[in-house]
Parts: sequence; structure tokens; C-alpha cells
Amino acid sequence: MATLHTVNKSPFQNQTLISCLGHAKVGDSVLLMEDGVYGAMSGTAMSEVVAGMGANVKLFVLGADVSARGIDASRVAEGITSVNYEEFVGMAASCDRVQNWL
Amino acid sequence: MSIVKKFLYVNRKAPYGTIYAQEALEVVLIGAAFDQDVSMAFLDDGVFQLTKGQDTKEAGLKNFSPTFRALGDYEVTKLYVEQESLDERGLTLDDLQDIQWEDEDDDYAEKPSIIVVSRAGMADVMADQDVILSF
Amino acid sequence: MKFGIVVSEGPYTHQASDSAYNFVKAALATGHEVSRVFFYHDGVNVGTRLSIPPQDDRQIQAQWTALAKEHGLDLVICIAAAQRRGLLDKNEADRQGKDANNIADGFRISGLGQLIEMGIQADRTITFGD
Amino acid sequence: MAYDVNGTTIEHDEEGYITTLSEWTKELAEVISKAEDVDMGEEHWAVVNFLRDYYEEYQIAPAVRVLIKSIKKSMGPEVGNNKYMYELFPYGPAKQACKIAGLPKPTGCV
Repeated sequence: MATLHTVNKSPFQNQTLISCLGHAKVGDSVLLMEDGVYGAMSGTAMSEVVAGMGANVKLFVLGADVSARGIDASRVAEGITSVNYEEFVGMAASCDRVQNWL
Repeated sequence: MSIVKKFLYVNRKAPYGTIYAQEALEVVLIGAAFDQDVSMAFLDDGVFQLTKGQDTKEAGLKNFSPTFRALGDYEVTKLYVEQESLDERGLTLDDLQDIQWEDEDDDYAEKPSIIVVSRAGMADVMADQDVILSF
Repeated sequence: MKFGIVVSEGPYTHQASDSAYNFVKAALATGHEVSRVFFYHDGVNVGTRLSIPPQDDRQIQAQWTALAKEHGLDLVICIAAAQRRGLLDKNEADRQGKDANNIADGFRISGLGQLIEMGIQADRTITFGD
Repeated sequence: MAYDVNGTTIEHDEEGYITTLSEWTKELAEVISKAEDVDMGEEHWAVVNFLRDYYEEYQIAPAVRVLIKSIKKSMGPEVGNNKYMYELFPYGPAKQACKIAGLPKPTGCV
């Protein structure tokens, strides 16, 4: 009974990603999109927090929003999978529910 | 309509600074007519929506906080409030409005609508839903 | 699978309506159904036909109208949110004695009940907002 | 557009709802009810007073089923039922009674 969570806020601006990861269950998926993709970067003040709190969930990032922001694919932290919109749709369909952290 | 789904309205934003809290309440009141299994979740800044003593006169805004106390009439009786979110903001249950519902099956006994849950408990509530609408 | 979509932020100010549009297109392209797109909060502003975006930018309202025509999408603007923000169809304008209406082709104004009904009927409800 | 209450004008919108809620008086309610072709009897007043009290306490006009449930509880099932409410207010207990009670138009959202 897994949930797909989406987060669209930069973790440098507010607590939404932290709150999401604090409520996600083992085996859930978390997709970072829009400004949320900044939370997927390696070598930032948030990288370790995201890796630590996200250890029990599957982390994804929306590739279109990564490229739009000029983030090189090599800067996406290890263990975070980049997906396109069709894969996003597929994830929403295969989970039991979607929770959008706004 | 025979389908009954579990609906959760997630409130994570403070009132007044933005319209989300107020328009969320409008959804809940309308949604109550559809005979679904409805719950509301208040966490992060959303717990500020339920505080006592809101007085919007000087700010020139509509005070919608009394409307939370009408939810029981609409059979919305499960308001989950997260303990950690209260703690982080220096709030206790006493700082929140007393929100109750009348149990018709129990001689109209008044019962509290606010259910304080831990973060883990809130995660369980969320994971138990069919539809989650976030505001 | 049947998706219900909520758009709750205004066009151009926020990326929400663009993300929703990309999601809906991808869902339709992969053989899914989109039962309704419900516009709430400032999202109702997507449905005005009076916006004039610069030619070199995306035409958000026109994109939705075209997608709706092509796939028979049900684009619903919440009446309560729309009235607050000055969006009216011809019926409402006449009824309220207003001198203009501004709803774009392919959109319709209806009540919040349509959001709840969408949540009941759709297999998954997804919100794009802030 | 305005109602005339003994020489005082009270502005209302296209559909007859007053624009400034604080201008409501019992005399105004009589004037609105005449315009609506409703002959205000004791039960009508009970509903109008209930609506005003409810609004005062909760800042919303109750949905029709909430209104009926509450009237049923306070005045009994012979008054608190859908049919009787529509006899009292033929154009709908929500719309018409709210108009007479000087409350905002219920957002007909369903």
C-alpha cells in the first residue's frame, strides 16, 4: 500500500521536503519536481539530510525540471532516479495514492 | 452514489496570510454533502488555523475560525492535529478552539473532534486514505 | 486508469498549470484517461480568454483549450473561487448584472461538488499547486 | 437597487441580497419577505432567527440539511422536514430564507 509523494519546494526555502520525508512510509516514493528539484542536488547543505531522511523511501526527480534549472545531471545526488513525465504518470498509476506536499 | 472513499484534507498552511485555509474549509463544507469518510489533518503551520481568540477586525479580514466549530453539524468529526507540530510552535491543546460534535446515536452527547496524534500516527492516517487533497 | 487533476495556482506566476498540462498530456499519451481537470484557488485564472501572453512565451490558456478539444477533456473552473477573482461565463454575468464575461473555450464554470465527485470517480487524484 | 424601509434605502444586489449585512433589521426582513411573496408567520421567523444565530456563531449560513436537522431538533419533526421548509420558503429555505435573514447568498456549489 505505497504512496507517491510529490514535493515542489526548494528545501532551502521551507520545510516541506523535511515534513514529507518525516511522514513518508518505508517503501513509499518521493518525487522532487518544480523548485523541489534543488533538494536532489549533491554537495549542498541539505544533501545529507535528504539522503538520511530519505533512506527508507525511493527518491526520484523530474528530469524536465532539473534541466530547466540548469542543473547538470551529474549534480543529481546518487540514489536519486531521474524520470520523465510518462514515468511520473506510471508511478502515480502504480502507487495506491498520491499525496502532493504543497 | 454508493462509493464511499476515505478523503483526507491536509492543512499545512497558516490562516490569513494566504487564502488556502479559507478555501480549504469551503471544500470541506461542500464535500460533506457527499457522504464520504472525511478526515482533516492539521500539521506544520496548519495547526495555527485552529487557535483560539482570532480577531481579524483591525486587519480587515473575514474571520473564518468560528466555522471550524460548525464542522460537527456537517458530520466532519475527525480533525487530526499533530503533536510535534504543536510542540514546535509552542502550542498545547489548550491554545486551540474547543471543537465538538454531537453524537445523535448517543443522546446528542458532545464529543471532541480534535484528535491529537504523533507524527508517526499522522503518517498512519495519511497512508490509510483513498484521496488526499492538500491545501 | 482514470486520473483526476487539480490545478490550484495561477498561470505564469507559478509552474503548477504547466506541470499539470505536461502530466495530462503524458497520461493521455500512455493510454490513461483524464476524467476532469478542476481549477481552484488562483488556478481559475488559467481559464480567462482575455490574457495576452507575449508571442515568444507559451500560451497557457490556448494550450488547455486545444488539449480539451482534441481529447474531450472536462475543464472545470470552481464558481466560488472564480466569482471572488472576477471570472464569469455569460450566464453568470447576466445573472449578476456584470457587463462582461471572460471564460475561454473548452472551460466551464461549476461548483466545488465537481471536485469531490472527481475524487470519488477517479482512480487517482493529483494536485498541482503551491 | 435598494429596499425602502420607512424612507431609508438599503442597497441590494441583482438577486435581492443586501449588500451591507449590518444594515439588517426586522423591518427590513418584512420588506424583503413582501418582495419575495412570503407571508412571515411564527415558523418563518423561527427559521430566520435560527439562521441569524447560526451565522453569528459560526460565520456561515448552514447548508439546508444542517438547517433542517437543527430545526428538527429544536422544533420537532413536523417543522424540521424538507417538505415543510419548502412550504415556508417556496424558493428554497437556503436561498430565500437567507435573503430575508440578511445573510450572504449561499454559494450554490454542489
